[in-house]
Amino acid sequence: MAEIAYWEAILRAHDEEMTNDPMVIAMGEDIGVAGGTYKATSGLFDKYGAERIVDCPISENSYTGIGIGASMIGMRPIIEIMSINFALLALDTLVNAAAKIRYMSGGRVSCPIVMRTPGGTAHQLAAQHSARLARMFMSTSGLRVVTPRGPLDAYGMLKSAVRSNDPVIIIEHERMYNLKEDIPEEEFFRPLEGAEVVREGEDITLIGYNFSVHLCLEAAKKLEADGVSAEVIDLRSLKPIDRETIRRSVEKTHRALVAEEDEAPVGVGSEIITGIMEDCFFALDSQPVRIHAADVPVPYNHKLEQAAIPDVDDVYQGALKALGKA
Amino acid sequence: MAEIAYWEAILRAHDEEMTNDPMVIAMGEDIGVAGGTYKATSGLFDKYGAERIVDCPISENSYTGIGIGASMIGMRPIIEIMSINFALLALDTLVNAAAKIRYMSGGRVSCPIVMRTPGGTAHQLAAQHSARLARMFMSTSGLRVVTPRGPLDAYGMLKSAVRSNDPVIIIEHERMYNLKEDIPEEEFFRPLEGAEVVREGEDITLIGYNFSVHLCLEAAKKLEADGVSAEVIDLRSLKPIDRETIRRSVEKTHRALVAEEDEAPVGVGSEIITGIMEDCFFALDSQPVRIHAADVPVPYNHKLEQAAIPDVDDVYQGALKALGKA
Amino acid sequence: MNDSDKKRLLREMIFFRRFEDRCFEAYVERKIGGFLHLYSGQEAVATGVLEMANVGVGEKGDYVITGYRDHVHALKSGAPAKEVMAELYGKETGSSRGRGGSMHIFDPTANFMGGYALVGQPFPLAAGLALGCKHKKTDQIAICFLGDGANNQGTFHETMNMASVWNLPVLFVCENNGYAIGTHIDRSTAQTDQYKRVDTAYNMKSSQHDGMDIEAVMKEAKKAVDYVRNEQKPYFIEFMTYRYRGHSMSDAKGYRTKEEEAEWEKRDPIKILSDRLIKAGTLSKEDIKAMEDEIQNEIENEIIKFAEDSPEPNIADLNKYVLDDNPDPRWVGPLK
Amino acid sequence: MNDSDKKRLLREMIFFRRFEDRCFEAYVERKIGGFLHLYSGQEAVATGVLEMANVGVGEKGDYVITGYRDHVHALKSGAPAKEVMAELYGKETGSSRGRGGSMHIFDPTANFMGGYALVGQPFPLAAGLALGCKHKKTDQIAICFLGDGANNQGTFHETMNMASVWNLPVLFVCENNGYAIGTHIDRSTAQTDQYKRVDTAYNMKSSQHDGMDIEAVMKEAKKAVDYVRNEQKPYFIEFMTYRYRGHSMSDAKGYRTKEEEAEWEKRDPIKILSDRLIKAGTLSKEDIKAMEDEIQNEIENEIIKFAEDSPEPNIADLNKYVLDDNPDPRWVGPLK
Ligand SMILES: Cc1ncc(C[n+]2csc(CCOP(=O)(O)OP(=O)(O)O)c2C)c(N)n1
Ligand SMILES: Cc1ncc(C[n+]2csc(CCOP(=O)(O)OP(=O)(O)O)c2C)c(N)n1
Ligand SMILES: [Mg+2]
Ligand SMILES: [Mg+2]
Repeated sequence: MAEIAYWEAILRAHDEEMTNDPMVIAMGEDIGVAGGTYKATSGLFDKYGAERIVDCPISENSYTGIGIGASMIGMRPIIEIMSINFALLALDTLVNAAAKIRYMSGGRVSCPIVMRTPGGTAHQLAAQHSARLARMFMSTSGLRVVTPRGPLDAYGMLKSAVRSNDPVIIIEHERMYNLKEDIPEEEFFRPLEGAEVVREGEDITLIGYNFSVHLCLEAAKKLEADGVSAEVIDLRSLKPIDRETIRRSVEKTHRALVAEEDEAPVGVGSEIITGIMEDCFFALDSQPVRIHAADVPVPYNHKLEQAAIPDVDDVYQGALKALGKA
Repeated sequence: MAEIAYWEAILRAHDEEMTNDPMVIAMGEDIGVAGGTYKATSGLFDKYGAERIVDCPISENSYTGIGIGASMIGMRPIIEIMSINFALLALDTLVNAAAKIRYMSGGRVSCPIVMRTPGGTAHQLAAQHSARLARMFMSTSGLRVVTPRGPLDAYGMLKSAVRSNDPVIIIEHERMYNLKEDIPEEEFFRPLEGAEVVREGEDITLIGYNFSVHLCLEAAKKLEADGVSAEVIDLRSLKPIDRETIRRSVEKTHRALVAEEDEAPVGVGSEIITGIMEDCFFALDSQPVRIHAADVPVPYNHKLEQAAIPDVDDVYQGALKALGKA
Repeated sequence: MNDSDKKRLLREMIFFRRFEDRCFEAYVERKIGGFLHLYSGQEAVATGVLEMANVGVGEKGDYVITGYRDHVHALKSGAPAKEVMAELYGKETGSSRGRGGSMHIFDPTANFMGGYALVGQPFPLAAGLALGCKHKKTDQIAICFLGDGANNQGTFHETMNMASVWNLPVLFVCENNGYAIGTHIDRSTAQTDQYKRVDTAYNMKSSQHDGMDIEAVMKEAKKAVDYVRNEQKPYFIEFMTYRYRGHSMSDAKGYRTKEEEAEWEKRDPIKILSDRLIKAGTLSKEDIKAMEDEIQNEIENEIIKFAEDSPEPNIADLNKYVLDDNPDPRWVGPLK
Repeated sequence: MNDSDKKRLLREMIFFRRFEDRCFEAYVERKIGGFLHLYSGQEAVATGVLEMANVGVGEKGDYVITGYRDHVHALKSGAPAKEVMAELYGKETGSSRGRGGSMHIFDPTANFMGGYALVGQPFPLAAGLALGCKHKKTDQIAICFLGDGANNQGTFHETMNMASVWNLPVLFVCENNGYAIGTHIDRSTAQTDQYKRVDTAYNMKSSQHDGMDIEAVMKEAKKAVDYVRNEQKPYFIEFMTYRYRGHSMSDAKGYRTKEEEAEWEKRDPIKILSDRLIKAGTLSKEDIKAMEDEIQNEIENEIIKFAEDSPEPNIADLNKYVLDDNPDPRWVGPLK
């Protein structure tokens, strides 16, 4: 085991997969000579050269499209979009092409691209750099969407994504790149499907993904101090969602909360709650609670920004509400 | 009163608003000389000229951006995107600019554009021409999203949208342009907010919008034959959603169904159900039901296509389920 | 080019024209649904360009990609005509198993990588195919056909730049028929000579030619294809052409004059070549008539029959082909 | 240009430089958050171009719009320096009421229509402002400043085409500093002379000039501004310049050499003009020192003080400014 940071986990996965398979290339802005905004590809340009670590012009829609085209004939491009906000520019190629080509061709052509991009609100980047947008990807048939919560999944899911035959979107988070975790030194893979119970509990199920898992874990600690035993589930995959793991947990705890950093309405929260409603309505002892960001563009001012996005206390208070204690 | 078609209602609204205010212009592909794909601007080129009925090159992102720029200094552009599928190309200017400029400028600059676009599945247009995508707009802070179900709203909401100071997305439907309705001959407006009870009932609330309202109304007739009295609500606005009207209805009927043509997961259905859960959980006698399209890119083959999208019978069967009769 | 090649090419163009005329009829009969964009008038472009490329040889050949007006490009690339027609009929035996329809013909066994409905979307996909060819160091190239209207999309600019700066072996073929649906190029485009939009702007070789005379098309296409393959650089070639029918089936063509149409029909690609072959004594009018009858017979008794007789997809298969249907559990899961 | 104008322009450029140096400090002190993109080195471009435009006259003037590196453009357009600094501090008195921050300065009273963080997004917005000017038949024009990297976005192409085909009165000012973050232009762009990307491709007038000597900038900008205003047509002007600091505060500049930086600093815009004024006897070194002190004083005791002393936004106002806060119920509702 060795403790590494989230960005190092991504770097290691790139490096191993590129060594393993010459068809793997990386594409993105400033990923090569400049080493990548979050260092996730640093050093690789010198090792693999300009043909495999492809520095792209500021042309998100088309370099994504180029990756898709290459993937149709056996290449395995890992496409970095520097911030999920810019992914809107690439949504046509991603949603109208990558996600649909397999279906439209009757299964004859696949697009095994990986797109990595950080979503989330971080230190006052304001409205045009704070989008989360998980909802836009997870509602698109033909895509897989995963959200690694730490180095283990950041490494193991990227490796699986490169090998899977489907287009996979990996949503990272600007506030997680320096997060550290012990991970095995030998090669391993983490599957793209399946939610994970990251903390067992009896009284309430807290559901998160990506950064919000950490809010749930912190809230669970606070609840423990109140004598409440909270189970925490990391969704890991937003498409498909592992409803079975949620159902099992809610049938045990009878109460549920889902925490997302995205603004409501229409998002992870509403989908999870609706799933619970459909799968285990009669197991519920109280209304499921969703914790989410305010429905506003993210403000620059620090206090407003903090008021706009959920924190540990919001999750904690929400849990108390679900428990009938608030 | 005069019976007119949906497209005629849109045409009339354009014409009146352009006469009323010289700052109103229309922009889009083939809207001028060619008269518009669905005739919604036919004849206006001859009446108002090329400067006000602006035929655009195939450059969705930028002509939307041009409309937004013009709106920032007092113009009132009505931007047509020929099919909602193409709106993905314009999502950056729409979501990252139009929706956020007011907030980012501290309320000093507004973007009163109107974007009209047909969403929906129609006669075998296949995966790249059958998107619905309401979810992508209704989850964006800073936009208004409305979905006229017939000529009355198509006319009255477009007029209100032109006059409102917010960016408004009007989602039409390819299968509704020829739908007819009697509407008053004198000028009127229909507000951009507020759901409408379009049929009163006691036993179950069926919630739809845009084309799916018609599915709900048809299903209500079938239910009536079974002795079930169904209330039907047209959401009319997807952002903001009028939760109050829904709550009142569900507190009366104790059962709810929401019908959307969009594919689950994450959409109108999950948002409405979550809202019900939050607002009137304890009024429910059964799990709310959502009816939606299959989570697949829309197939070309007619039978597969029909299997992929909901029809009246799906709504009817869903209602029976909510009623505990299936 | 010898006489037998010329005869074959004439036959091919007549076949394509008849194939599409038959599509028109089938659409009117409601056997074909959705949008149907026909290619009549433009046959010399796809036929001539692809004749000069390495197509019809399966997966070792060049890659071809285009927009929604894709039948002829698919056929000339080597997609079996029966399967293309079956696709239009929405059948399980179709090129795209009935899932794609007219706008989305795919045949990877012929390296025909699809028709796309989003105007401008194929530009980057084509460059990506070329990137793949370059990376694998085969001598394959990618050929992208698109209309004059498509060149106004942002993807055009982004892709031309990357294709040039990365030296990708891709041939962009602009089929300039003067219209994007009902909007004339003069009203949408500042520089109407499309090849002038790329030379200085992207340091890319480009040229403009007659697209109605297949022999002229072939001569120029050969140079372009060879350049792309040998220099491993992109090339942009523009052909001036015309579509006879409406943009799609629902188009009344109110935006153009009968005179303009008649002017172009005088230079019909099939007429030009058949007149030339008759004049040279290579073929007689009767030979051509016989050729047409044979084609008619083939289309009716083989192609249409195949499409008619083929089964529709199974409704139970609705969810097939969305994602890999047999994923490796090591990568996909579930989590254990 | 007379001596007093020259002195004023020198003072302005020194002021802009010091203002941004002070931003740097405030960022290090964590008074300013988010991304901070500084303009040092490029001052002659915005200062020179806007000097030739009709700015600083409020709502009757020309419209200005740019990217995230927007402080100097806002200031020269007439946005009060206090309010710009207060914005960086996230205060309610800021240009954007503390909601926008460094990348999103807005001041509609100065016709400064914003800084935008999405590279390439201002192109169409600028053309839209120009469309509005044209429509209203005022003699206003729109001026759009953007970097060399931005020109690779699809919006560049789409907008150049529409601006040209619709004859919109918009001046595109390309500030070519050779880099997009850490990627050198040679590695991203096939045609590195930006003005050559528009002339033939869009039938648009364009030219390239030195961007370090403000007098040269002004001379060329005047021609361009006059052309746009009088001909009611777009113009694309490119200035060769350099940013001294990293792309934003987190940039270690590992992608370029100290020698390259030193080479450019020799032609520093402030140095060029001050040397010239000293040589001509218009100003002495002492005069300039006095000017600097005065500026320093103004920044510290007025601007920073104002920013420091101003209140933060009210948390209760979080939901303000999302939509029209007082909508007309006739259009908005509720439904009765
Ligand atoms: C992104 C997008 N915008 C608009 C359309 C609608 N549309 C379909 S074809 C077409 C015209 C394309 O013209 P051109 O590229 O010249 O090709 P042609 O039809 O002449 O072959 C338009 C506007 C579309 N399919 N996709
Ligand atoms: C759409 C988009 N893609 C990428 C980025 C990240 N980014 C910010 S600035 C920048 C470089 C822009 O370079 P240039 O246009 O030359 O302007 P400069 O910074 O040199 O002034 C990039 C890639 C972004 N903000 N928006
Ligand atoms: Mg055309
Ligand atoms: Mg630059």
